[in-house]
Amino acid sequence: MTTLTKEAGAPVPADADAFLSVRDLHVSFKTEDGIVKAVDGLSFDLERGRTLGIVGESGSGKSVTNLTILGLHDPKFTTVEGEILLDGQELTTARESDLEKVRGNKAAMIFQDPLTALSPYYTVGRQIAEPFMKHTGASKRAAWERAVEMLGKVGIPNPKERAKDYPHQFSGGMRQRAMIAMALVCDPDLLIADEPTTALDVTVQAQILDLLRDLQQEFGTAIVFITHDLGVIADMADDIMVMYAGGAVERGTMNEVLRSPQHPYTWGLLNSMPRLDSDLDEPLNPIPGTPPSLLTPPSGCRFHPRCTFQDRVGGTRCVTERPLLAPDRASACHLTAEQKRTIFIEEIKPRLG
Amino acid sequence: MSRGGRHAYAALSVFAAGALVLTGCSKGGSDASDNNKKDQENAKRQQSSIKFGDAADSTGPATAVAGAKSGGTMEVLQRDSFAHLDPGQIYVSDEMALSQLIHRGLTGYKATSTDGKQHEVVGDLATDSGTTTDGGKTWKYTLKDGIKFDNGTPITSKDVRQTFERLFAPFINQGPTYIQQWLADASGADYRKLLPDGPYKGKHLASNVLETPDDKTVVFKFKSPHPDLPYALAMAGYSVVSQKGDTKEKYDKSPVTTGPYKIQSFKSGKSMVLVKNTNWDPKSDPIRSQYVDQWDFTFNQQFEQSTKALLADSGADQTGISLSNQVDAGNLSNVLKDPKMKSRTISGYQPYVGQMNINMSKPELKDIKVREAIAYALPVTPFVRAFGGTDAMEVAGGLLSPTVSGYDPNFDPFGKKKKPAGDPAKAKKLLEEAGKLNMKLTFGYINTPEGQQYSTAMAAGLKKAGFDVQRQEIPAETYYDQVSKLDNNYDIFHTAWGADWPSASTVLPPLYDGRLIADGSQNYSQVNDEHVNSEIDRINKITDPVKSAAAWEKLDQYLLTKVVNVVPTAYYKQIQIAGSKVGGFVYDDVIGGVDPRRLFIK
Amino acid sequence: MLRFLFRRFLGAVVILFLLSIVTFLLFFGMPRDPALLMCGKTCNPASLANIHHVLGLDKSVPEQYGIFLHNLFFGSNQFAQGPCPAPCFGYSYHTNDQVWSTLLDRLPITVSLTLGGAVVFLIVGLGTGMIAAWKRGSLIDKMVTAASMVLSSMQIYFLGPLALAILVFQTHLFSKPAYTDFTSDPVAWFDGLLIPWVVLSTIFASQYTRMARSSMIEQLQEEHVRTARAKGMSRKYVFFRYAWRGSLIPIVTIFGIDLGSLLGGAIITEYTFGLPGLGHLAVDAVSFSDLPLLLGVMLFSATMILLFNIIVDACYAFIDPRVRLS
Amino acid sequence: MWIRFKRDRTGVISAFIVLIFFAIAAAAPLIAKAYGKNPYTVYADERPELFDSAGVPIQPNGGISGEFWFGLEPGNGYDVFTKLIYGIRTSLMISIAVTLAVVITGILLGVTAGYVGGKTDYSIGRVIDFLLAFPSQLFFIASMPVVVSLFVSPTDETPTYVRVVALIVVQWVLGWMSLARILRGTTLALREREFIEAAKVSGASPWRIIRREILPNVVTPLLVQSTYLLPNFVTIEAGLSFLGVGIVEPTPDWGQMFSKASTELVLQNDITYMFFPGVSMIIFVVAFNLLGDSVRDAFDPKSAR
Repeated sequence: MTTLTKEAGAPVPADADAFLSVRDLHVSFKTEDGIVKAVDGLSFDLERGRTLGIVGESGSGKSVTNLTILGLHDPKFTTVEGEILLDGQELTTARESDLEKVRGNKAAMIFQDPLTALSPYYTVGRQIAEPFMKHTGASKRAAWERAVEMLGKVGIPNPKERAKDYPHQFSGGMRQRAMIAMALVCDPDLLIADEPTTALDVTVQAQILDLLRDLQQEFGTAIVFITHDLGVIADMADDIMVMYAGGAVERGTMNEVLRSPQHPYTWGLLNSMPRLDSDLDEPLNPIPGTPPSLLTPPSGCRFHPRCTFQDRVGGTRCVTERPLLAPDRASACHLTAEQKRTIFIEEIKPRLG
Repeated sequence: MSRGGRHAYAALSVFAAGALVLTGCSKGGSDASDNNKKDQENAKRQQSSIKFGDAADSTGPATAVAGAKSGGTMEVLQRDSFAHLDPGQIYVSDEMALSQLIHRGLTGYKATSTDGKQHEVVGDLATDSGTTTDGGKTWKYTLKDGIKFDNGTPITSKDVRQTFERLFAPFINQGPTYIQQWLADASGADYRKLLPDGPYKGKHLASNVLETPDDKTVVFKFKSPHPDLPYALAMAGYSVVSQKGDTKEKYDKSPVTTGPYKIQSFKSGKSMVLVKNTNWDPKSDPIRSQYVDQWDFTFNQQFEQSTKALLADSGADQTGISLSNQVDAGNLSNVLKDPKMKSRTISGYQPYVGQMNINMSKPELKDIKVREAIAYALPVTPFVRAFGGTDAMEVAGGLLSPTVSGYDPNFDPFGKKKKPAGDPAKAKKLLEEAGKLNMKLTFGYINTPEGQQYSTAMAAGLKKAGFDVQRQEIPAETYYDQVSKLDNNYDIFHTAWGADWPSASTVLPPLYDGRLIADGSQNYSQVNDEHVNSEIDRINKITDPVKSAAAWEKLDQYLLTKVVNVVPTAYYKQIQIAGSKVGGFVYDDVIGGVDPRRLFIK
Repeated sequence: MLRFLFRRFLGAVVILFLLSIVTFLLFFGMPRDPALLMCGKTCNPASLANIHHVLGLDKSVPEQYGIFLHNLFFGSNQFAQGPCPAPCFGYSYHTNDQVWSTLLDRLPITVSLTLGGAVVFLIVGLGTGMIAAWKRGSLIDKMVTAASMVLSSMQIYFLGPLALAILVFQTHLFSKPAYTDFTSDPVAWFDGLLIPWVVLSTIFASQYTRMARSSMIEQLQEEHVRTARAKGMSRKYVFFRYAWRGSLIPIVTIFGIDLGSLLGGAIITEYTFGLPGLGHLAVDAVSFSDLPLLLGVMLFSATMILLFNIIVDACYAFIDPRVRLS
Repeated sequence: MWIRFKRDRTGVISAFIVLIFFAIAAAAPLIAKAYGKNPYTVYADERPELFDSAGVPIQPNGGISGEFWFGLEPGNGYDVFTKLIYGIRTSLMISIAVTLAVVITGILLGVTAGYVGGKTDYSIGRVIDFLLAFPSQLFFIASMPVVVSLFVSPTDETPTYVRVVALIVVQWVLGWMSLARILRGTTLALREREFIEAAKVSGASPWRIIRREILPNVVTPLLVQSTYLLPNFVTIEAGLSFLGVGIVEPTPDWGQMFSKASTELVLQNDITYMFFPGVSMIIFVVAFNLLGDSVRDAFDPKSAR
């Protein structure tokens, strides 16, 4: 049991075992149109060597959360409240220079599109060597050798030569491997992978996932794996957190969440996934409506405008009262545990086939 | 000389010059009018008294300038680079001023007073100002001994022959044409037929036109009397050219010189250095001195720039002058107010008179009432304003400039001195009498900023008198070509003319002799009045300069009261300044600016 | 890459060729006869015809153009004014100087003006732009942004005369602009060009400030810049290595265009300050209908523009390996 | 879009200022009438007591008084206030005409090149390359007299409208390329989009596709570019008049006022004069550029500010 959270809005002391611990995180952006509450009261924990999968639509706050962990948000326009503890170090209030020591060293990040995420102006080797030099104080030559070594580790053939290449000379999969090499060059304890496979072919995707798993075993890294692809997450994650409109709506181990999901939104996600074994003429069931505007989030349960089970709760609770997410295996919904189970088994599961 | 000649460069520089002759504020006014009176008096004093000097007058060296010392380098700040150095091409005032230092002709003007007001024409390379036995038809000149070009070759009659014969070659097209016309006895450009290729294809002027019996003697033979030849020969355009060194077109960039200085280097548009010509013998030259060791010319110095540099009077500028730049408008009042500064200035008239021509070939302008209406209505203030106010332009009465013999300061036929902005009421009445109210009047103007400025204001003034004025722009560089076409479209247009020598004989005949009317002639108004024509012939024969001056002035008055073919607008003036270590700084009325021949460094 | 540059070079030659034809034709559309200018005081139809002949204006336009091209590449001894070695643009109708040497003669003025100005406006413009981007949202940024907005809206024909009036005529703090050869008097050279530099730089610098700021801000939002930060590289390092490198491309592009067109004659600046550079020469050439000079300046200017286009392309390759290696 | 624009205070104020300029330009004759003067009266001859002999107003600050609000022009003494508003009128009329011509040409050539592609695209592209290599300012001055001469014989008076037309033509010929390039790019991108494909498949004629599908989609870049183009043309026009090849005296014109302001007469005696055309033009250009930024942001809120 690794994920452990009480209710939103009521922080609990950080789990002593957790390597990463996020407590009641609020992130909001100032924009021309108003204040966007991108993350609104999020808490979770992660232990060394485990993988947390974060699932959600775009705009649900999953990427923002992870950028905030490394302090990569734009401080001019962003307000961050709550606390983020990495190996006991508080990050939200940390100085920029301290954060710099964390980034790429203790915690590294892999981005979605390796083409845009790698600088076109410098060789792959240099980009990998840079953080190593910075964090370990290694010489240029040592860093370069380390970069070549890392490239070899992530499965780039002829790494000595390829290190001198520029990113645009790499194929998509190789770029992502280089990206991973770059992230792992300082043996980080935490790796945040933000949709690392979305931009890749399916075959390449599988290779990259394999690579990540192998590397995790080798280095014992904790991974936060962000995706909107439930298939990928089933492959990778130990635990899953489902996010909607800036907050977590359900969490549990991978099996718990995928086998017996409790939240109407999770049901919708599972429902909207095409399955290889389903009939061709069976329609997909997308979640009705559109993701809410974070400028003016819906009152009560954020999901209520799109929720088809509102009437089962009865009254106006869904509209007026925000459901809380209990610690451990939990979901933030006003439906009773019984309702959740029966609805899933009777109404949702059959459709999932 | 025509104001700036009829060619584009000069025309442009004149008007560009005007652009920079902008006067200061009105406070300078009283000072300026005092100056006016003095300038007029001075000019008056020297008129009609230029005599032709004899051999004694023509013997060098020149009278020493009081207090003069030898040595030093003179800085010369010029706005425009010299476009021509070939004497045959020189007809613009800057180049004429320069040629005083480097070129010599058969005759020249010798200053007989130290204030630059009195002159006589003497022999320069010739032993005297010329001798004639038949009232001006045959003129004989003898060259002095020991005269040499800067390369050491002696100057002989062959060079003089070359000088005149090459003026007929097609490439010589900028200089004066008096003597060519006299030799060919032709008007306009017809003189070229006498020797179409110049001396370059083996043909020469026949001995009944130009005779050089020996190395020292030159005889001009004209069909009709030309008593003005000594004046004409003194023009820079008739300075002597070396026969051996004649490189035709290329001569214009590097001529062989005869004056006290020779050209060490000339970078067109940038700089020029003159150094002493060691082959110049002071004993042969009654006109020039050679005090300064070296002249450093810098071009592209705007009026404001040169004035400021010379006012600041530091370093090399202490020995600085400008041959052509005037004191600029912005500094003018300051300069005139400060006695210390003012002592470093010289002022005087330029030989030019501006006039609005009324095109006599237009049928609707045949009515003298209409022409009078134009004359009364025309405001001259716009013209004065456009060129910088009363310090640069003086409202004109008659057609003769204060520097020309016969000038009458009280002559003011159209009341311009009292009502410079015109008299629209009187004009309107005249126009009504003529029954031509709202008649169309096409006004051709030169397309320069000044031209645009004064023409619009003049048009506004004429409109008030009841004319329907149509302004038509004429490109500046071909302005004089356009307005001197016989079939031009313009009813009125402005031109300026300056005497080539201080006699009205270089003003009234070329401008108003009806028999000269032709494409490209300077009778811009195309006036052909029998009385005027006959008077011109009569006065031209008068040998007594005082009598002829009076007669010219009468003709001036006749033209403006009985013919009314032009309306005089303004007399051109200027003020120049020098560094504090410049000595011999004198305004020369004949040169129309500083006299470079007597300058020295204190 | 070399092949690419070579192709660009060929393209430039073609454009220059076309441009010379257009200018040639343009000139024959001019409402004035250049022969009138040379004809001088004693012009008659015969001498005019003679001048037409001497200038070759009596030949057909294509023929004249052919002669022009021939002279340009092989020089000519046909000119009355003297021999004219290649590249021969002929002799000016107006001053009778060799056009090519006139161009070379005026070039230092334009080069001094342009390069001096460029050094100032590049340093000042990029400097302030980067400071503003670095301190984005701060008071300094807002002040820089506002000031550069206003200054970049100024025109040389306003700011120039204003600077002259205030700094030169009213307060006499500076000398009136004038050109002195650097080699003959460096101090006077500097002194005479100071005001033009300041004015030119004020306007251009503010444009570069705006450009540098916005392109830096844009680059800072690039993903690869974020990656670099995620690696733990310091803000300064990311700013000057990653973002800066990317924002160089638009800056170099505009700088190439600006430098090319300024070196081809900073017309309004030279005109405002009365500096006799190429731009001034061009205005003169037009007003005197001086075809050889006009053609010379036009082709020279266009060559500068095209040359700098190619240089910009070469710079891209230098800055961006994607261009270099494709 | 509109709502976002309205919320942008800078944008609204800028738009307001720009509108005022247009209103002044449109109503110049009315304003002048109410003010009781016109820009053609030569006050230096009408009221010589106000000037010295060079035409510089005697009173300080360029002769500003209750009668002459903005003073009098040194030289012929025109009334600066009426001259300025008429000058703005002339300049804006010319610039608007150029902008319209450029927009139309840009749409025609840019959209054609982008949509038709192939040889058409290539040749239009080469023409654009060629024209962009032109030393444009030099070309402006060199061609102005030529264009003027196309309309009138050299001996007839050049009516003001001919100069105006010439100015428009000259700026138009060398002004359309950047817009055409942008529109070509936009069209090229649109061409590949599904709804165009769909329209093609459904058998719509190219003209219909361009009219119904492409044009509405290029409105955004068009509007944004136009708001940048117009002030640019205003300054180019003023520059030409400044160099003396544009509008000349006595027709009032913004640029021609600068030309006057840069004479030594004004520089040395009356710098007040140059502030009126100068400051008004800066206000105009700044307001227009800010408006352009706001329009761009309103269409495309992502762009960095």
